[in-house]
Amino acid sequence: MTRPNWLRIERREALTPWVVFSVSFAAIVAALLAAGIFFKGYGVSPVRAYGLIVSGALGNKVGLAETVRRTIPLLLCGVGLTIAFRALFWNIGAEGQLLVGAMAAAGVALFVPLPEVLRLPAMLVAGFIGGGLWALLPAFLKVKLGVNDVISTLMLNYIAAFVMQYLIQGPWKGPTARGFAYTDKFPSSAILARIPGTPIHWLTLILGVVAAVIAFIWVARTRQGFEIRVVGENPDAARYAGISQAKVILVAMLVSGGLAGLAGVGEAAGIHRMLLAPVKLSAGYGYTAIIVAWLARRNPLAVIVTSLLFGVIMAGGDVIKVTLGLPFQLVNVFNGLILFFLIGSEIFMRYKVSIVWRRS
Amino acid sequence: MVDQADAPVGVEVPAALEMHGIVKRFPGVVANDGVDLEIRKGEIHCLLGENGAGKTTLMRILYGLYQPDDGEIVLHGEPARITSPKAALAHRIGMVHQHFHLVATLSVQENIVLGLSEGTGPFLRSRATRARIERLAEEYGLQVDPAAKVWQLSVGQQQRVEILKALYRDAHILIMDEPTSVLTPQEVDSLFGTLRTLVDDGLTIIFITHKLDEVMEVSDRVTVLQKGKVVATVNTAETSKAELARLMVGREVVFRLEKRTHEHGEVVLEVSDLHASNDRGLPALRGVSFDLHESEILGVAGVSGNGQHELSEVLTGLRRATKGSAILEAKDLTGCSAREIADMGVAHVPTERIRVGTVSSMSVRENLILKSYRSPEYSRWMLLDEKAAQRNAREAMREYEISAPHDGTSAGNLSGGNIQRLVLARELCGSPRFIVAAHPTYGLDVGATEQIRQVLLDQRDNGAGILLISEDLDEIMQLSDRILVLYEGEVMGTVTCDEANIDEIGLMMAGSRREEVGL
Amino acid sequence: MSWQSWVISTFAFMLSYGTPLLLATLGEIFAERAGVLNLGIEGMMIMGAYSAFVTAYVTGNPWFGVLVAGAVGCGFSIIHAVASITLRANQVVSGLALTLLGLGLSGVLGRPWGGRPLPNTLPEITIPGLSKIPILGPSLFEGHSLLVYIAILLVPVLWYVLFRTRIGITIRSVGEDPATADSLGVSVSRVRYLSVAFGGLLAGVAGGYLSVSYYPAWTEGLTGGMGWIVVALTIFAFWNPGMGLLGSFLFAALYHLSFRLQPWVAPELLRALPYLFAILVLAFVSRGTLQRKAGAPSALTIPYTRGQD
Amino acid sequence: MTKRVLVVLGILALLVFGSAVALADEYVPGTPMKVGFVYVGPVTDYGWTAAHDQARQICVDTYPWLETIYVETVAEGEEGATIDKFINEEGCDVVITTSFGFIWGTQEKAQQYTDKIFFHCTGFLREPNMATYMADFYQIYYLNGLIAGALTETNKLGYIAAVPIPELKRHISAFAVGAREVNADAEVHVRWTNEWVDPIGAAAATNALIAEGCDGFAFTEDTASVVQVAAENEMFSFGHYSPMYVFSEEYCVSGQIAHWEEIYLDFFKKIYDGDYTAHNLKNVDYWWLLQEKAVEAGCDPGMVINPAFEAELKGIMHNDPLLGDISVYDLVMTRLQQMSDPGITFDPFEGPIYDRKGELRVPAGCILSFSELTQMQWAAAGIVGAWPDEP
Repeated sequence: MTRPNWLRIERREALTPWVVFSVSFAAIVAALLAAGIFFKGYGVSPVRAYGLIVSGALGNKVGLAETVRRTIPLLLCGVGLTIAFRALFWNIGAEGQLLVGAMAAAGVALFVPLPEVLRLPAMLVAGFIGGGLWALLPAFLKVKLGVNDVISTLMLNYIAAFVMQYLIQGPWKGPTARGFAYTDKFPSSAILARIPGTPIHWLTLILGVVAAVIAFIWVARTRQGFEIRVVGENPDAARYAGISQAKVILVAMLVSGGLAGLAGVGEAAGIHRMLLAPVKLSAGYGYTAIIVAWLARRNPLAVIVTSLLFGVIMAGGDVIKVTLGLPFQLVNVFNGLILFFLIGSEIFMRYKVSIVWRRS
Repeated sequence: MVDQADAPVGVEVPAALEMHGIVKRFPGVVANDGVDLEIRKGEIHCLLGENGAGKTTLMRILYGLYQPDDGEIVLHGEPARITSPKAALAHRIGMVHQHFHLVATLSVQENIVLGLSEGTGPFLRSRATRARIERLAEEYGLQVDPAAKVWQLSVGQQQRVEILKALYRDAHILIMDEPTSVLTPQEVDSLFGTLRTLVDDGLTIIFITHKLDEVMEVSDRVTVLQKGKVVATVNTAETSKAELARLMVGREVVFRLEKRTHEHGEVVLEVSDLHASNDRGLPALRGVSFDLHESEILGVAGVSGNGQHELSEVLTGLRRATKGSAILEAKDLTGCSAREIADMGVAHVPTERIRVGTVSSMSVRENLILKSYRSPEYSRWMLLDEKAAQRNAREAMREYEISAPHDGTSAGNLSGGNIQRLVLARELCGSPRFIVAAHPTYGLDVGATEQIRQVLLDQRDNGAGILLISEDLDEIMQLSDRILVLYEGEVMGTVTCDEANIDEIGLMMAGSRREEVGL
Repeated sequence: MSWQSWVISTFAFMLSYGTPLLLATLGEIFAERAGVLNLGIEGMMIMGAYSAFVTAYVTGNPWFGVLVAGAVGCGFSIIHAVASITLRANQVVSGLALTLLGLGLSGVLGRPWGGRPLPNTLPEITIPGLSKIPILGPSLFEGHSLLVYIAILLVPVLWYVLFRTRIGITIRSVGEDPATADSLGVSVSRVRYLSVAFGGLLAGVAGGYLSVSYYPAWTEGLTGGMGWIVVALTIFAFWNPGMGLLGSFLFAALYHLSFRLQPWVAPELLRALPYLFAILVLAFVSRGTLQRKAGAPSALTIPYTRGQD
Repeated sequence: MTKRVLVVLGILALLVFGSAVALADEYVPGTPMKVGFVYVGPVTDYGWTAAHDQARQICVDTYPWLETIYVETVAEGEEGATIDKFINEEGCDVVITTSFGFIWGTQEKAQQYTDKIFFHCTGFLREPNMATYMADFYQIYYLNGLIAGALTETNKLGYIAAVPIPELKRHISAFAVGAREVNADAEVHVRWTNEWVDPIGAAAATNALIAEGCDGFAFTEDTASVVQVAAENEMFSFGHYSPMYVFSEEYCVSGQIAHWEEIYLDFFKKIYDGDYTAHNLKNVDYWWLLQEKAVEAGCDPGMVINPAFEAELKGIMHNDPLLGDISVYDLVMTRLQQMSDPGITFDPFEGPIYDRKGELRVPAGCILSFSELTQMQWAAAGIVGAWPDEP
C-alpha cells in the first residue's frame, strides 16, 4: 500500500504497557468527543452527559451493582478468550459456549435428582464442561480438517442459540411459565447467592477474578503455558520443538469455552434463575468479550480492567435511557464509535507514526 | 579500492541507470549507506555481496518497493522518482524476486497479465496474450504451459514464468535476485543462456548473487557491496575470484579449515529404503538408504526441492515416513514423534532458523529451553524454573558468544549469526550422538560461518555423527567426510571427499547416477 | 394440499425472500475474494433498509430509495475499509463494530418513521409468455419486482467478472497473495477498498429491497439477523456467485418450509441447517487441493503491509 | 498488577455493601405523583409499547398533578435495576412494568420497597403494594371472527400468532368461535413466529398460509406486516393493537385497538384519592374489556367496520337462534352492543363449546371463569396447526 512520503510508519520494537494505556485512553477520549455530537444533537451538554454516565455507573450502589453484574460474564468469557487467542485460535464462539453452559446448568438444575448441597457445584461443573465441549468442536475441526476458526465458531453460536430456543419452546418449557418460552424457575438450591440488594452473584465474580489470576500464572509460568505461547507465537517452531499444536489448541479451547460456560451458569442461575430466550439470557456478552480480551492484549489480568470498562459502558447505557431519557439505540452507536476509535488506535501501538520533513 | 575512472573503458556506453547516494535505514540498521551505482545499457551487471550487504534492499528501492531516505535515481539520463512497482514497470524495470511473486491459485497466463491494462476496459484478449506468451517462451527457451495453475508447476518452471512476466511487460532493465539458488547446474546454464540472448536483444540485466563463480561466468561488470556501502565496481575481465572475495568480505578468506582425518567409529544411524511424501502428497523420498558413522560428517548435496528437506524432517520426526526405516541405536526413528527423537539426544539445526528454529517474540532465555523446558532441570511440577533457565542462558551466551543485551532480549532482535549460535547452543548441549544440520551457515557473514563450521567439526571430532544438508557445494566439500547426492528423492551416489569433484557432483545433482558420470 | 401448491409457494418465496440474501452474499463474496472479511453486513443492510424507506417515502420513488440505500451501504462499508485496510485493524472486531453502529444509528434515526406504510413500493412485474408456464410461471415470473431479476442476472455477470476479466484476476490475486499483486503494480489497498465498497453497495441494496419491496415499512432491527446468514452463505457458496444463488435460494426455501411444515417439524431445527451446512462445507474444502480449488482466499482477514511478506 | 486490581475490586465490593438503601417515604394522597414506566419494547414499535406510551401521554395531559418517566426496551433481568433507579434516583411513587417477563423482578422489588406502589401488566402475582392489570381483546377477536367467517370464500382463515401463551390461545379460539358461528365450515390455520416483533417472519408466515389456501387474516404481532402482505394479495385482514386502516384502506376490515389510558387514569386517580395505597392492592387486578372501554373494535378509532365492506356484510345473512335472520353486519353490531352494555348480556365463550379434539370445554349455559380464561390452553373447534401444550 502506497503511503505519502511525509508520513513515516515504523514498527515498534517493543510494546510498553504505558504506550498501550496512553493510546487506548486517547482513543476512548476521542470517541467520546465524537459521540458528544449526538448528545449535542439531543440538546444535552456532552460534559454533563458523561458526568452522569460515570457517576451513574460507578457513583452509586445501583449503578455500581449493574456495572459489576455486566462485568462478571465479560470477565469470565474475556479471560477464556485471552487463552484461546494466545494459542492463536480466533474463538468468536464465546456467546455460543456461554449459552451451552447455561443449558447444561439448567439441565442439571431442573432434571437431575441431586442432594441439595451438590446441585450448585454440579451445575458449575456441567456448565464448564458443556461450554468446553462446545468449544472443542471447532478446535477439532481446525486441528483435524483445518477449518477456519473464525467462521466455525461464529456459526456454532447460531446453532447453540437455535438449540436453546428449541428447548425452551419445546421439551424444557416450564409448566409454570404459562405458555411463555421459559423453563420453570430453578429450585432454591440451584440459585447462586447474590450480594444483598444487588444482582451481583458473588461466587461467579470471585470465580472470574480467580480465573484471571490463575490463567495469568498458567500462561506465564507453567510448562503448558510455555507450550501455549510457543504455539501461539510460532506454530512451526512448536512443531519443531516437538510441542503438539493440536493438544495445545484443544486444551486452550476447552478452558476458553469452559469459562464462557461458567458465565452462562452465572447468567442462568444468578440473574434469571431459569432458562429463557438466548437473546434475553445474554446481552451479547460473548461478542463484547472478544473486544474485552482483544483490548486486554491477550493478558488475562488486564481483562479484569477491560471487562470492568465495558461493564461501565453497558451500565452507562441505562443512564442514557433512564436519566437522560435518550433513545436506547444511542448505546449501540456509542459502543460502535468507541470500538472504531480503539481499533483505529491499534496502528499507533503497532507502529510509531511520525511526520518527516524531507528537504526537496 | 578500484575506482570507476581507471577502469579502462572501450567505447563510451551510455548509462542505462544511475543511483546516487542512496540511503535506506531500518530500525537498528542502515541497509544502504550512500550507495552509488552505474549500470550501462546492454550489460549483465552483478551485484555481489554477502547476505545482508544491502543488495536486495537496493534493488527493492529501484523497483519501488522501498522508498529511499535519501539519494536519487537517474534513468537514461533522466532523474526518476520510482514510488511503486507500477512506476518501476512504467520505467521498463522488471524484477525476478528470490522468493517468487506468483499467485498459486491463478493460471500462468493470468499471473502474467496480472496488473497489466491491455485489451479494452476490463476485458482480456486471452488468445492474443497466449500467442505472445508462447512466442516469448519460444524465443528465449522458457517453455511453460500458459493454462497451467502455478501451484502445479516445478520451481524451475515458476522461475520461467517470473522471467516471462518481466519480458511480457517488455522490461529493458531486468533485476534477478539470486536466481540460481533453486536451480540445478544444468538449469543454471540454460538460464545463463537465456540471459545472454536477452542482453544481445539489448536488455540490461542486474544480477544479484553472492556466488563468485557465477559472477565470473556471467557478468560484464561487478559492483561489490559490503555492509550497505559500495566497495568497488570492476570489470569482470580484469578481476579474479580471490580479489572479489577480498572486496566482498574485506579480508583474505581462508578457503579451507583444517580438518583432522581419522577413523570413523561404528554406525550411528542406519537408513534403509526410506520413502516419504512432500506437503502436496507427492513422493519426495524414494528409497533412500545410507549409513552414518560416529565422528563422521555426511554431506547431502542436491538442488533444493529434491528431498533434502523431507529427509531432515523424517529423521527428526517432523514428517511421517511412508516406508522404510531409520535405525538409531537399535530404535527406529520413523515410528517416533519429534519429541521422542529430541529426547533420544538427536540435535536438529533447522533450515529456517528464524521462522522455525526460534520464536522471535520470545526471549533468548526461553528460546534456549525451547526443547528442554520439560526436563526436571527447568521445571518443578508444572511450574517453570526461571532461575535455572537464566543460569543456562548465561552459560550458553558465554560459551557460544551469543551477543545480546541480556537473556531477556527477544530473539527477533538478534542478528542472523547470533540466532544461529543460539540454535546451536540449544541443540548441541549434552553432546548429541546424531546431528541433523540443514543449511547451517546460509546467509551468515564469513566470521559466523567459520565459527559455526568449526563448531560442527568439533562435534564430529567428539564422536557425533552429523548429517550436513546444504546447497552450498563449497561448504559440503569443505566439511564432509563423505558426500551423498540426492536427486528427486533418490540417492544418485555417495563419494568420499577426496575423490569428490565438483563437476561430477553437479552432474549427479542434475540426475545422472554415479556410475554414469564415471566415478 | 396438492404438490403444485408446495412447489409454487416455495419457488415464489425463494425469489422474494432469497433476493436480499443473494444480493448481500454476492457483495460479501467480492469483499472476501479480495481478502477482507466484513462481519458488518447486518449493519450495512439495516442502514440500507432505513435510508431506502425514508428516501422512497419522501421522494415517492422506490427506485430512488434503492439507489440511496446502495450509496449508504457503500459509504458505511468504507468505515470498515478504513479500519481494516488503512489502519490494519482486526477485521473481526471492526466488523462487529460496524454492525453495532448500523443497528444503533438506524434505530436512532428511524424512530420517527415507525408505523407508516410506504405508499408506493417497487412495482411487481409479470414476464409475458414465461408467466404462462404451468407452475413455474406463477411462481417465478409473476408478482416479483424487477430488482429480483436484476439480482439473478447479476450472478452470471459477476461470475464472469470474477473469473474471466482483468478485474477478477486482480481481485482474486489481492485476496490470495497481496505481496505478489503489489509487486506487479496492483494497488492492494485500492482493490480492497473497491471490493469492500462494492460489497457494501450490494448489502445496502439488499436492505433497501427489504424496506421498499418485501416489507414496505420501517421497523427497527427489521433485518433480523439476515446479515449473519449471509456470512454463512458466503462460505456455503465457496466464494462463487453461482453457488451464492443456490445457497440463498435454498435457505429461503428452508425458511418458507419452516413455516409450512410448522405443524410437523420444529422450525428452529430447520433454520439452524444453513449454519450447519456452512461448517460442513468448510470441513470439506479446507485441506488439500480442494483448498486450492474451492477453499477460502489465502489472505482472508490478513491485513497487508508491504515488505512483510 | 495483580495486587492493584484486587485492591480496586475490594473497594468496589465495599462500595456495593456500604452504601445504604436510600428509602424515599410513602406517597401522600393529593400530592403530586411521579410514575415510572418500564417498557419491554421501543416506544416506536407499532403495537404494544407504543399503545402503552400513548396512554401515558394521555394521562399526563389529563392529570396536572401527574409526572411520568419511562425507559424503553428494558431487557428481562434488567427491570430490577431500572426500578431501583426509578425509586432511588428519580423518586418515583408508582412503578409500572408492562411485560409478563418482568413479573418476578417486579415482585422482588415490590417486596423490597414495601412503601412504593407497583402495577404489573399481564401478570398473576400480587402483593399488598403490587397490583396487576390487563386490557383484553378476546371479545373483539370473536367479532372479527364473525366477519372473517362471513367473508372467507375458501373457508380457510389464517392467524399469525407470536407466542403460544394462554392470552393468544384465548384470542385465537375466540376468533375461531366467531368464524364458526356464521360459517360452520370455517377453519382457522395458525402459524407461530415466536417473536413479538418480527415483520419478516410474520410476512413469511402469511405467505405460507396463503399457500395453504387461506384468504383472510388476523394476527398478534407488533407490526403491520400481515396487513400489508394480505393487501398485496388482495385478501382481507384485521388490524392489531394500533389503527392499521392506513396500511390498507381497501382490505383492512376491522381489528382491535387498545386504550390502556382507561386503566391508568382510573388507577392513578384512585391512588391520588387515597383509595389505593401500598397496603391494599393484594386483590386489585384490572381485567378490563369492551364494557370498560379499555379496548375498541375496529381498525381505526371510531370505525368498527371498514365502510368498504359494509355493503357486502349487510348482504350476508345469518340465522341466529335468538336474533333470527340477521345480516352479519347487524350481528356484529348487536354483539358489540351486548358486550359493551353495563350489564353484559353476551360472552363469546358461552356453552356449549367443544375443543378441536371434540371435548366439551364449556357446558351449555355456562361461561368461562376469569381464571379459566387466563389459563386457557385448549384449542376451539376449527383451529388447524401446531398448538403447544394442548391438553
